[in-house]
Amino acid sequence: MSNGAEPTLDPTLMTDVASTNVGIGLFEGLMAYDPKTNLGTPGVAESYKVSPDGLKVTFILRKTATWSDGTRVTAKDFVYAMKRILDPATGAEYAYMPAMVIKGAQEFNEGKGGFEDVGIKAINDTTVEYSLTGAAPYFADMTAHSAFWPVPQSAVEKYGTDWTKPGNILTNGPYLLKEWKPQEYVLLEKNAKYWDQKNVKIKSIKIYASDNDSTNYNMYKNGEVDWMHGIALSKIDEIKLRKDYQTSAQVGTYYYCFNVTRKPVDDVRVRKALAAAIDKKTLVDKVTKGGQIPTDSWVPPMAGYVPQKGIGFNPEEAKKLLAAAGYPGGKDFPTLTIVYNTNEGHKAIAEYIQQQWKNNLGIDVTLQNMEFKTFLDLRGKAHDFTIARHGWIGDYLDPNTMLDLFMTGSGNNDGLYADPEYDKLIENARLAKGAARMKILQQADAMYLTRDQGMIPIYHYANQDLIDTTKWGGWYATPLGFHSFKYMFKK
Amino acid sequence: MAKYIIRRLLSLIPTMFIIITLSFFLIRVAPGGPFSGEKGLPEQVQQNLLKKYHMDEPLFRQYLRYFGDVLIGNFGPSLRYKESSVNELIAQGFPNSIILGTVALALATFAGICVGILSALKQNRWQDYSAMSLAVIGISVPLFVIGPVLQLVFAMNLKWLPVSGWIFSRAGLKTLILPALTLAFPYFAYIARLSRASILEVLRSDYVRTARSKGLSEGIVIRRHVLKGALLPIVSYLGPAFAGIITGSIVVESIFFIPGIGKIFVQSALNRDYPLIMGEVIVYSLFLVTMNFLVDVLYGFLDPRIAYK
Amino acid sequence: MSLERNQVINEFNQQVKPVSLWADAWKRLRRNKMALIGLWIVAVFAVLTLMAPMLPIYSNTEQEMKHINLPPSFKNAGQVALETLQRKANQINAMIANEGRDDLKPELEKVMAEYELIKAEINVNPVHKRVYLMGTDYLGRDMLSRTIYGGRISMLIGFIGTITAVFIGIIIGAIAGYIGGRLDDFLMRFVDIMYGLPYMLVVIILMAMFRKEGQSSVIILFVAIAMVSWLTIARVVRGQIISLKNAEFVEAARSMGASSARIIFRHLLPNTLGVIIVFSTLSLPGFIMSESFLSFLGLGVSAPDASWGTLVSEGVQSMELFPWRLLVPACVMTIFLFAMNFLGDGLRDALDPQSKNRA
Amino acid sequence: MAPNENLLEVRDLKMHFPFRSGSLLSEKKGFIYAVDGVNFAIRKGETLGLVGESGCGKSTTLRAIAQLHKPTGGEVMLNGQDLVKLSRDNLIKARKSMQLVFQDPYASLNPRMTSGEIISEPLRIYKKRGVLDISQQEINDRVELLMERVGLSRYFKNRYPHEFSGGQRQRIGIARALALKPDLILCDEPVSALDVSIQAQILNLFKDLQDEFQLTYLFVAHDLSVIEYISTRVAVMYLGAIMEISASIDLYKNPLHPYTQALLSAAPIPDPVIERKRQRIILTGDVPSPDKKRTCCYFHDRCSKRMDKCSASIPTLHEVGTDHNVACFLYHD
Amino acid sequence: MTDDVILQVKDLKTYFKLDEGLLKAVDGVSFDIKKGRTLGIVGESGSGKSVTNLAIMKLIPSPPGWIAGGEVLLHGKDILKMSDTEIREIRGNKISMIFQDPMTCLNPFLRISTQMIETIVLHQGLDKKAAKDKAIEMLKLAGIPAPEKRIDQYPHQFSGGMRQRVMIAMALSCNPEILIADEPTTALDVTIQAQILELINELSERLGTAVILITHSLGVVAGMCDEICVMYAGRIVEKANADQIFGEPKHPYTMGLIKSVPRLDKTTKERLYSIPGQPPNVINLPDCCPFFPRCEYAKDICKQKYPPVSGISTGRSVACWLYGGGN
Ligand SMILES: Nc1ncnc2c1ncn2[C@@H]1O[C@H](COP(=O)(O)OP(=O)(O)OP(=O)(O)O)[C@@H](O)[C@H]1O
Ligand SMILES: Nc1ncnc2c1ncn2[C@@H]1O[C@H](COP(=O)(O)OP(=O)(O)OP(=O)(O)O)[C@@H](O)[C@H]1O
Ligand SMILES: [Mg+2]
Ligand SMILES: [Mg+2]
Repeated sequence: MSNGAEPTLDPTLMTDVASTNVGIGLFEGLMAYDPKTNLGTPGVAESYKVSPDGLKVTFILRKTATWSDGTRVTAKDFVYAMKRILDPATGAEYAYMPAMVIKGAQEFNEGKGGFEDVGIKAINDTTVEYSLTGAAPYFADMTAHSAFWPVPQSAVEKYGTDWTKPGNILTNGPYLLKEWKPQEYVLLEKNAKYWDQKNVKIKSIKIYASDNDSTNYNMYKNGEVDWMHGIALSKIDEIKLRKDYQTSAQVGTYYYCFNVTRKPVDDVRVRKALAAAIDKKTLVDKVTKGGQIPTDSWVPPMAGYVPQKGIGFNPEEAKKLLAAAGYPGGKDFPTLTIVYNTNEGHKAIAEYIQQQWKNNLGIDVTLQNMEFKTFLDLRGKAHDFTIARHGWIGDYLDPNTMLDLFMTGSGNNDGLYADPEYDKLIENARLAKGAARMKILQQADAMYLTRDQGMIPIYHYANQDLIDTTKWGGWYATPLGFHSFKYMFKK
Repeated sequence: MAKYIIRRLLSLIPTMFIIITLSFFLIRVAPGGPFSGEKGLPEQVQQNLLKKYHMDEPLFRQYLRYFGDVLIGNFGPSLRYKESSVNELIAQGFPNSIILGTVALALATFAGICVGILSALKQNRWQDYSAMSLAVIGISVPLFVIGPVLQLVFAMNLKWLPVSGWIFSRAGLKTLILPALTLAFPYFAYIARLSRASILEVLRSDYVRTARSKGLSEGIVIRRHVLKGALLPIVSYLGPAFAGIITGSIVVESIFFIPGIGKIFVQSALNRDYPLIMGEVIVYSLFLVTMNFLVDVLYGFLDPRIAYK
Repeated sequence: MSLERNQVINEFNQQVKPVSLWADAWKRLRRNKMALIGLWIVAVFAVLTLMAPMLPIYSNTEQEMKHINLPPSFKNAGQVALETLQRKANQINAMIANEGRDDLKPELEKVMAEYELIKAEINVNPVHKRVYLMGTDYLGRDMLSRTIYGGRISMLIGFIGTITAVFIGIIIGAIAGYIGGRLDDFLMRFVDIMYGLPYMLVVIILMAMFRKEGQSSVIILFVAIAMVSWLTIARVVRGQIISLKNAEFVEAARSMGASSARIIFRHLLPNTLGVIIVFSTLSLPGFIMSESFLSFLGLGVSAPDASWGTLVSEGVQSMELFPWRLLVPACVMTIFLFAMNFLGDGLRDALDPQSKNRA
Repeated sequence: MAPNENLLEVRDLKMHFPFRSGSLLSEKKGFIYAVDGVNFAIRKGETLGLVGESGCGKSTTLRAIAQLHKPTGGEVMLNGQDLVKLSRDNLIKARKSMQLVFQDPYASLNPRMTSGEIISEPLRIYKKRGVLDISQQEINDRVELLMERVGLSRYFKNRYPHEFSGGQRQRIGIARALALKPDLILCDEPVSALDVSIQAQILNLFKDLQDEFQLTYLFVAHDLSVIEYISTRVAVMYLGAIMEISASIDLYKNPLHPYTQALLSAAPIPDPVIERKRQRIILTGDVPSPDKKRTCCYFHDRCSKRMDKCSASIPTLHEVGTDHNVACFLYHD
Repeated sequence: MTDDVILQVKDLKTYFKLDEGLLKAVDGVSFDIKKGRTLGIVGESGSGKSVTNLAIMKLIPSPPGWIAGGEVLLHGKDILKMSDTEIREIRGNKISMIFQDPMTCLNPFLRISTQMIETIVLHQGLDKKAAKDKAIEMLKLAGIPAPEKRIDQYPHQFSGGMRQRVMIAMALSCNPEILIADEPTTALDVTIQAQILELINELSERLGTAVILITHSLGVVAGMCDEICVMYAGRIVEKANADQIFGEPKHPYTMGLIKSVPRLDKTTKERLYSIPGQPPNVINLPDCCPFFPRCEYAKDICKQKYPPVSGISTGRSVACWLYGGGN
């Protein structure tokens, strides 16, 4: 398969999709990703129990789960992994995932508390118990994430940072690391010690670390790779018609972020006018073309949740709103700048939106692109923008992953949206359960989007892959974009 | 000459010192940090990261620490490729780039000079015009056009060569052909044009006529009498070109998917992977400075009239 | 012997040359056909790009969603769009028929719906009467017009890059080469340092320091290009000067009391003109393409305006599907570069008084 | 300045070129003693001819006098100033009164400058330095005048050097040297590349100019008849040192040094009848190489009249008659 | 006699196409050279002496020049029609050439040894070592001091005269049948000049080498040459043996030349005679006697037609209207 370049194979340090894609083959958490839904399915754990208040989750490990050297995977391995990721000295970026839900984890990670206070306990070799800060119904699913994967203490202590090198590494997933040439490829080979090894069909997998879409596509067409993760957008017109083109909605939203403290977008009417003046359907059909779903909502469709909507495409209404804000026909409207990080896709969208606003509102905006990190600094640190392109991809399948973003002072709240009421709603949702919880989240959603139009949602992302499913079974288009090799087989 | 060489070698030290120092501070002035991403990190996690890499210390302390490490040949850990040290990354990528770069440049130089000679000998005839047109195309058509086109023709359509890959794979040396050709093309063009101009100049000189009058064959006249005199501007160009070809191969590396240093070079800057950038800068500068130094020494060998004191 | 007779003797069959040097160079340039063609092309390019707003071409930024990715044609856009859709429909139809790709039926419907829509309004909507000689791009903009406008920045960059390279590079290279010794060491180490610094980050810093919202960053772009454009030429010129500085006419100038500056600028540099001109025409495409790299960092013209560099890099992505999006800007650029090269060669010959006796 | 006063005095001028041989590692260093202790003086208005074996250091002497190479030792007194010790600025000022005409007219003219530019170059240099107060118009006039004076049509002002014949090129060089009305002109074989008819023109020109402007020449040539024609005094050089110096007529009539005698006997005469009958002194023995420090008479290996002391010590220039000096033990008392 | 003739040049024409027009650098030159004899060519600079000899070696730079007509017969075989390989056999071996400008004719980038050895190895089939010994010997013959040291130096380390001697040594190293010496001694002092001329004479006597000697020094011509051609503007205006030329020059140009020379044996310090005016620009020369503007005896016909070559006595001819229109 072709994949981006994977910077690391250490589950503790993994942050990016490319690494995770490989990691899924090598490691297995308590839960593993379901091949179709990407929800949790039993992995190392046979089963789990949630306490009635939802604050304690206990996993029972299977006795057959072993590391690739034959030693058992025990509860201690999970505790060790947790300690390692939370330890401030490790500097793990994804420490925030457990820190968010596990009791005492935040404090330990901040260096304020000891590990003894962290809510994870190895009851015995086969039982591990987590104490949570709130009733997070998504917790069990979350343990499929790399941040919760076990880590082989023996190997880490023996080899230090070199433990992930082929030969040193111990894995507990369906595959072994045979070869790893960073920037080139990873070669995985079936792990004979894997507890479920009889169900693992594919003997070995070579994962190329090329991030050039065109080359990947050429390799794919040439039959040099069988599965291309992500596609060459520039060839979408051709790829779209292929029968091996796979697309699925993703838990994520592409949006235009307002800095709500800046004129003129501090005025909700202006924001609504701008939002109402974009024909997103045409955008997706004609410009991005990649199966994205045009949307007026922030939260992508999820089971049990009704996403709230902002204002839809309505040029007439948009004009009215703009006039009401004091800019009839776009007169005297200050020149805005859309900033985006350099990328063909972002550029095309920005150009399109610029034209839409010109046609539908009579206003002129300028575009400015910049290199990614500069852009991030500007958007996230300096907040020195009026409108910036933004995107967010959920970490787990729950609306919370989208909504807690806009809490006052939240690290990713780049538009500086601040509403105490909203914050309260999100806080409340933490403690609530089931449908009631979803209600509260919907309320917050409506406040932020329907009432305040804190941003312009444009479309929900789509996963795009090229794989011939008539040849390869066990592969499904999934919402998070994770695919377990374990289930795949050649027809 | 020996004295000159020693003096030049000594002058490497302050040069490298300035490059290291300036780069160290420059890259930290650049906006954006190594740990920013589309998803912002919580404050605490960032603090931990900074601490881990000693980036919470005062800048000057960091500088001293870094300098100390460099002196013992340790470029530190990469911030992005977490399990790899910069030394490892460079050791992995650099040889590949050197192989690719050397092959490409050798190809470019050889072909460039040959074509330059041909053009000069057939000045203003069709051979000349077509060779020079090829050269203009070579410089005006960017690599990212040439690469995919070659890929399309030789790999996709004719299936003679693999689309991508690197020499250590099964396809072996075959994988070197397309990327080396692509990379060589613009350099070839430069060298062809430069050598045409300077060979023309030399061909007019009296000593070439003398050589011919001695009954030497045209081959010897060109090889022995013309080339040496015509090589000077080409050699001046080759110094920086060689350094540039090693790190500037990002496009080719990406198109043909070669694990070289060019990709890391650009990527590390974009990722703000400070130690990796520094490592790259140091290795690249050392390489470049050495190349320029060799060029200067070579001047003395090529043109005996140039005397270094 | 009278003066008159002396004159007659002196001027027997001696051609008297025109008085002005430049007129002479111009005369020689004019005799060089290739250079003249080059000059004309460059002039036409310059005029076209400068007068772009006055030309009878479509807007370079206006998008027409119904005309996305149309191939070059003399026909009306509506017609071309219909044909394109028809072709696509046929292709899908064939796939459905041959490969049983029923999953493509919705796609086919979409195509047919659009086909009908355009067919219905083809005679009503004036946009369908347009003619896109060079095709359109991914947002239905006229490639011809984009290419013409794109030439503005690219040509400007080319000139600015060349001029700074030539000025700074030549001066530094010449001084280092002529004076030699410590100054040479110092200047060349400075060049080494400039080569060594992480260019991309320097540009990013520049960009961050001088960015103003809503303001174009073209000036920073020039600075960024100028900063490094001169390095290689400085080294090349230095090499040439080193080998020239022992020439006898330089000694003659020294014996006359000429200052170093005078020797460098009046005596040495004119004699390296050949290499300088070849080298600067060679670096021209480099500058034009580096603009597209720098625009990646956020410098240069901002969308929806484009430069040749950005047009080419956009076009290359989809060159198999929509080759004209690559070929149009690439060919235009190549023609320009060809013209510049021939002009450069011609200029060199024209400014080289000896060239006339050298074929 | 009284007519008999020395315009140029060269005292113990030395020019040693360092040279290296051997490979990079086993480098051997040495010197080529190109000029090794040359003494002479030139009086205002006279022409000193300098002849000698090729490679004996004539060009080098001229270059050292013009300070194109910094001499290794010695003094070059021009108008009472020691050029060797002058500061850069003063040296440039001093150069105004001393100009060079080069051996190879073509190589010494910048191929990218027109003859007009070349001739006006010194004027413009000194105008720019503020030494010369002259307008552009005057420069033009002066250039045209000079061209006419050296026998070039003023219409050739915009021609480039390669468009001139060898003789014309040499005239450009001479016009350039004259532009500043210098006191002294150093001529390095100015006529050896010219055919006789042009040589005659140039020699006449030199003479006319001397009469007109009271010029002083240091004139290097191989052709003894040319030297005889043009010089008032003649110096004979051999291997970096002067062997004999005397008034021209005296030297030709009464050559004292064995080398001078050999030289004169070898000079060809354009008459086949005489040529066939001539008895030449053909020098034998190796021409010594200038890369060794000498401890004896430079000529002693090849001299037919050598004596024992010739190989023991170096003879110095010695006055033997009125204005006639020889460095030979034969004439030491 | 004719079997002694080694080289015959017949009606040789060499033109250059320049921007300004056609330059007839050599326009119908004919002469023969016999074994062991020396032919002198004198003439105004630019009169085509060097070009004539370059044409004999087929070394005319092309473009802009080409050989427009005529024959160069070496032992009866036309060099101009030979293939490149055949010519290479001749160059440097049978005919070798000493070029005019020693400053630029040696390759500044190569050691003297390299430049000398390559010819010897090529034509004499010696190995490198022997060739080097031979080269050193030749340099010694040419009067270069300490040749075994000097041979590994570069040309710029030699004085002008020494470079010229290197050229001479190089040309003589293969014992050519014909030696073309283009101003071989201009940069040499008279003692060395005498030594070199002696060397050439000896060679000519010992091996029967025929010599074409181009020089400005009439003294050298007088001492060396059996026959002399005087060239003006691309043509031979007078051809005669040495005594005749110096004794009773016929062509006004020759007379002027002889008169212009300063002479050691006549110590008159009066003004030198010089032919008035400048040599003509040969480009697009009209059909007239190119010397007429400078000629004291110019007649009307001189301005209208080039004078035919008239033989005056055996081996002597002159092209001037003074001597009638034809034979
Ligand atoms: N730049 C230099 N480096 C080393 N040696 C030199 C240099 N210039 C001249 N020489 C040596 O100095 C000596 C004198 O050279 P110079 O040119 O003065 O001779 P010359 O008398 O002018 O001879 P000629 O009449 O042949 O021109 C020669 O042996 C020459 O090799
Ligand atoms: N390569 C060339 N290109 C153009 N013209 C040339 C070339 N070589 C020679 N000529 C011209 O041919 C004519 C004859 O030149 P040639 O060199 O034979 O003169 P020469 O008699 O040898 O003069 P000198 O005594 O000055 O050496 C001159 O007018 C010269 O300008
Ligand atoms: Mg000399
Ligand atoms: Mg000649």
